[in-house]
Amino acid sequence: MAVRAIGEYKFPSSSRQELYGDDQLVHVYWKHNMFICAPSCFRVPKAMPWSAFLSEVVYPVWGQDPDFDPATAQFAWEVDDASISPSGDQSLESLGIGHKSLIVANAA
Amino acid sequence: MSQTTSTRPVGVDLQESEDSRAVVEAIEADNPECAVQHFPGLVRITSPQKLRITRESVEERLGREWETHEFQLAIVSYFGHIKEWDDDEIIIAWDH
Amino acid sequence: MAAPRKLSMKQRYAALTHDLDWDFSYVDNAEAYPYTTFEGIKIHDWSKWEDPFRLTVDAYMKYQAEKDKRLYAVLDSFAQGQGHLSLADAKYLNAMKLFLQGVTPLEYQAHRNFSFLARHLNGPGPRFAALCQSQDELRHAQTEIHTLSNYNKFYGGFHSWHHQHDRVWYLSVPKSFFDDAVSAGPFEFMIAIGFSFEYLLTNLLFVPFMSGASFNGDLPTMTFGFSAQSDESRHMTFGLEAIKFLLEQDPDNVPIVQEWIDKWFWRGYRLLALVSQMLDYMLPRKVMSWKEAFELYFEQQMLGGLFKDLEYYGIRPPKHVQHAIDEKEILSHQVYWTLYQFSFAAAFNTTTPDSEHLQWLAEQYPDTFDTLYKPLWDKASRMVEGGGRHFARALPQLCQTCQIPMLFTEPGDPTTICQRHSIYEGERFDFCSDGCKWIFDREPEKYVQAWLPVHQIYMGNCGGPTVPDVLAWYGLQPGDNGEYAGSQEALDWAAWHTTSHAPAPTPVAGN
Amino acid sequence: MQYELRTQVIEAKRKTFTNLTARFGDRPASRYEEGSIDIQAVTNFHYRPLWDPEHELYDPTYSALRLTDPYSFTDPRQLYYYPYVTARSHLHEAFASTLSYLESRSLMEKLPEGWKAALAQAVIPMRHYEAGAQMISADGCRFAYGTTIEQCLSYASFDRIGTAQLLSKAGITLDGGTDSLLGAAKTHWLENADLQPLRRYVEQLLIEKDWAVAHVGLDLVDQMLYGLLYAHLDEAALLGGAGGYSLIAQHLSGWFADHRRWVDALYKAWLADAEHGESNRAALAGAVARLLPGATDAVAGVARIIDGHLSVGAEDYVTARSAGLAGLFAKES
Repeated sequence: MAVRAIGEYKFPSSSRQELYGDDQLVHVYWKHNMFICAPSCFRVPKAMPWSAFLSEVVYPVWGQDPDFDPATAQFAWEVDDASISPSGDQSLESLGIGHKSLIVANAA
Repeated sequence: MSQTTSTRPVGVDLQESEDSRAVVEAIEADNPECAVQHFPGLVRITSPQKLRITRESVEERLGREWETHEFQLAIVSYFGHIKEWDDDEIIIAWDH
Repeated sequence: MAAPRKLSMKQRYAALTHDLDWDFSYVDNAEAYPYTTFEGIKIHDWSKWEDPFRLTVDAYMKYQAEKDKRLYAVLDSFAQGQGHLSLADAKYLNAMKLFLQGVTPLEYQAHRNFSFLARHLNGPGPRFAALCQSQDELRHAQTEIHTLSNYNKFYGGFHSWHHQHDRVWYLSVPKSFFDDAVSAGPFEFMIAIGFSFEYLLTNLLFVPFMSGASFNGDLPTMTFGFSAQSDESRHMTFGLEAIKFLLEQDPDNVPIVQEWIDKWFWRGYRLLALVSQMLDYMLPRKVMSWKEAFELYFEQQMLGGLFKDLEYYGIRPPKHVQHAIDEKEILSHQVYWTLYQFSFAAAFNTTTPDSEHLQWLAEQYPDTFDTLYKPLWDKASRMVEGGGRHFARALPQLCQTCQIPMLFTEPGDPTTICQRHSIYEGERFDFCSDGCKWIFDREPEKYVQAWLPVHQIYMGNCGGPTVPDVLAWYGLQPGDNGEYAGSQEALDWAAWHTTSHAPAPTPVAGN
Repeated sequence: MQYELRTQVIEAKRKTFTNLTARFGDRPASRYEEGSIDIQAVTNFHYRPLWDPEHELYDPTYSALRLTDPYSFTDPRQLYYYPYVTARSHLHEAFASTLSYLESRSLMEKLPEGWKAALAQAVIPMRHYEAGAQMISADGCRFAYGTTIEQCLSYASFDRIGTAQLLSKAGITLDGGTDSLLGAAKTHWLENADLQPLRRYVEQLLIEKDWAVAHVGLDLVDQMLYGLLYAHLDEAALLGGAGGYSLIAQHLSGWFADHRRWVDALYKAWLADAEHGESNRAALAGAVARLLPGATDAVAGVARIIDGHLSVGAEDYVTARSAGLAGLFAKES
């Protein structure tokens, strides 16, 4: 359904990807970990390798949970409802992770 | 929740104060089926179907003239529909 | 008052309000009232609008002046007598900080937009009612400011409320709610604010809240709250009158109004998530639980009362109401748990509930609290004992519609976060619930514009890239934010209460 | 209840809210200041209005008349809600006392020849003018930029409907307690040829897009009309034995004197603005040039009715007033 307005009502998204240059926003959710109250939002380069994304971006944040140990952590990953099996050097972009994609971690 | 118009309660919350005490007493007298509950700072009166507030009855208890507009100094909230508000009475009821 | 002798209240009211209006003959009606057709609402006879209060300006002035005289007398004596020392506890004021930052600006917005209605509705009856409400809303904004001004002198978190309303992440929730209503046409605004907010939901905001103020020794807030509520009963009448008027004017209005009820119930309910945690977590002395308040003020009075009445017009309860009912056991816990973790970036403090509080929560929420939430607090407490404190380290994902962090769970599954999304013009937008997704999908052109705090921070629009940059841009002062225990506020409170006699509790009406 | 003296005085940490200390320095603020300055949102609006996508929800470009800092204008009366309703409660109470005095002494019935007709046809119909003025001011309340300005417009809007009601009550009194004279006054408003210029003028102000220009247009009429009805005619009443009317008129001229204080202060602020002063002056002068002929015509019609019943030089008064207003906002004024 189109919006009802007086005159043309068309404005760009205030969160569109182009506003972030070569970066994009991604959302990361550790499923069933209620200690972390909500999924996180990060701004990261599209070309960032998966391993750096985990070790530099995601895991430091999850360290807020005192029971989290990055050394032993094992997760099965999904991106936008599809399973992925990332290897460390793959870029986020090549893994199909786009602007505001949702990455879900299922603890093994 | 399968109540009908005749049993669905309406109600009003009034500020607890000296003046509204007379109003509460008047409402109790005019609405024999009503129930009165006390909360911090508040009095809640509910009644099936309909609630009447009459000027005459309030004046009798207050010992002075009382315009129905003055009810606005006491009322905090209500549920139901204000069916009538004139010089002599205020009626809260459901329409349908 | 010199009421004319020969006219009844009804006739006098008509002569002094409706009869002032006339039909324009020198300008086109459509040009004089440009905003009342585009929403698709059909009005055939504006004179059918009823205003049961039949208030005229003289009576309005008389009673409002009397109400404010009483209120300001209380404010003055409270300030003179250092009344703030007789609060239940300084941490009670966290609820009032949120109120001033979050609610007062909405009162003010209502003031402005009811004035829009007081000019742009075609009928003199609703114009006059809207004009009165516009004045009332300004009153509410100002009495709230004046009530809380005294606390601002002694406590943090109050000092920059309007600045913060435009900027701070959690305040974009109430701000976007009201911006949504004000940017809508006049009829939708009437349903959004006049009906859904003022009639359907206002009791959930005000009544328990003001009883809470009373219970916690906050006499000024209780007084302003009840005093404001006496205006609110007029506003509720406006809302109810508005909906009945629209429904009776034309059957084609019914589906439009139904969609607005569906939208604004959910929008308002999501906003009240902030209230749910105030009731269950922020008030040191509890009045009633969110669940209890929701059952009483919403389920019994609205679903059981009002919606039975509206059935007659073909109106059914709001679309996503069952989801709200199902959430009553979990809502406040999820919200406060989130505020607890993010309060380092808020203009209020949070703290771990003590054992008495945990016990109360377990009693109020026997089916959920001990199994789902107590373990979280136990773990948080262990961190505190170990010298730490559980704070979030990253910005949260936000719902595009309600702008609340994505903290709500799947219906029927309280341990999995609910995720919904839509793709609009190639871009993904995220939602916390079916309700918020449905609202976006109806008017994506509107919601893509949302100023989402997290996205704006990442764009560099909020003072800079680091947390201290953002907090400075928010205008936070040291001690405004973070943990309550050991805060400046807690230390002051303790000091103020050890060196002087503990003041006698302020007597509250009803005891 | 137990009283005890608190021995400890607790030092306040702040004198007022941060925005006010930033603006005025570290001093306590008045309730007017706390309740009026910086209250309106200024940035990060979420959605454009569906009914006007060209503008933000609050937008200084709703008018050609602008202030660099909207809070460089404050209400000289320092009215916020509480003193406002208190003052107006007194006004309405005093007006009601006047009416009961007039009724008890049958002063309306004792008005000299011509007065009752002049009031019924020229003064009482102004309740419709006031109702139109209410709408014009309410528009300003919504669209003005900044709380201090819109707050004045908001009270003005309510005042106008209040005045419409005062005039209506006076009409009821003039008629001995019924509303039939009000009905006749409405017919005059709708049909009397001498009132049509005023009605046309008000209706046209209602479609004026710029709220401030509409308000200036209203003020042009106000300055002539209030002067005519509640000062000039009031003096004539005193001289001509129609003291009953004078008792009524005093309330309206008193209100107008109060109203002028903020209107004049706003003109002054517009003209004095460092950045927009010159363009404001041009916009104001333009508005006066465009609107004054219609405004003069409108009030002259009212004056003709009065002159038809009473010889009080009403039209001459309006001509003189209009000439005085013509130079308003001219450069170097």
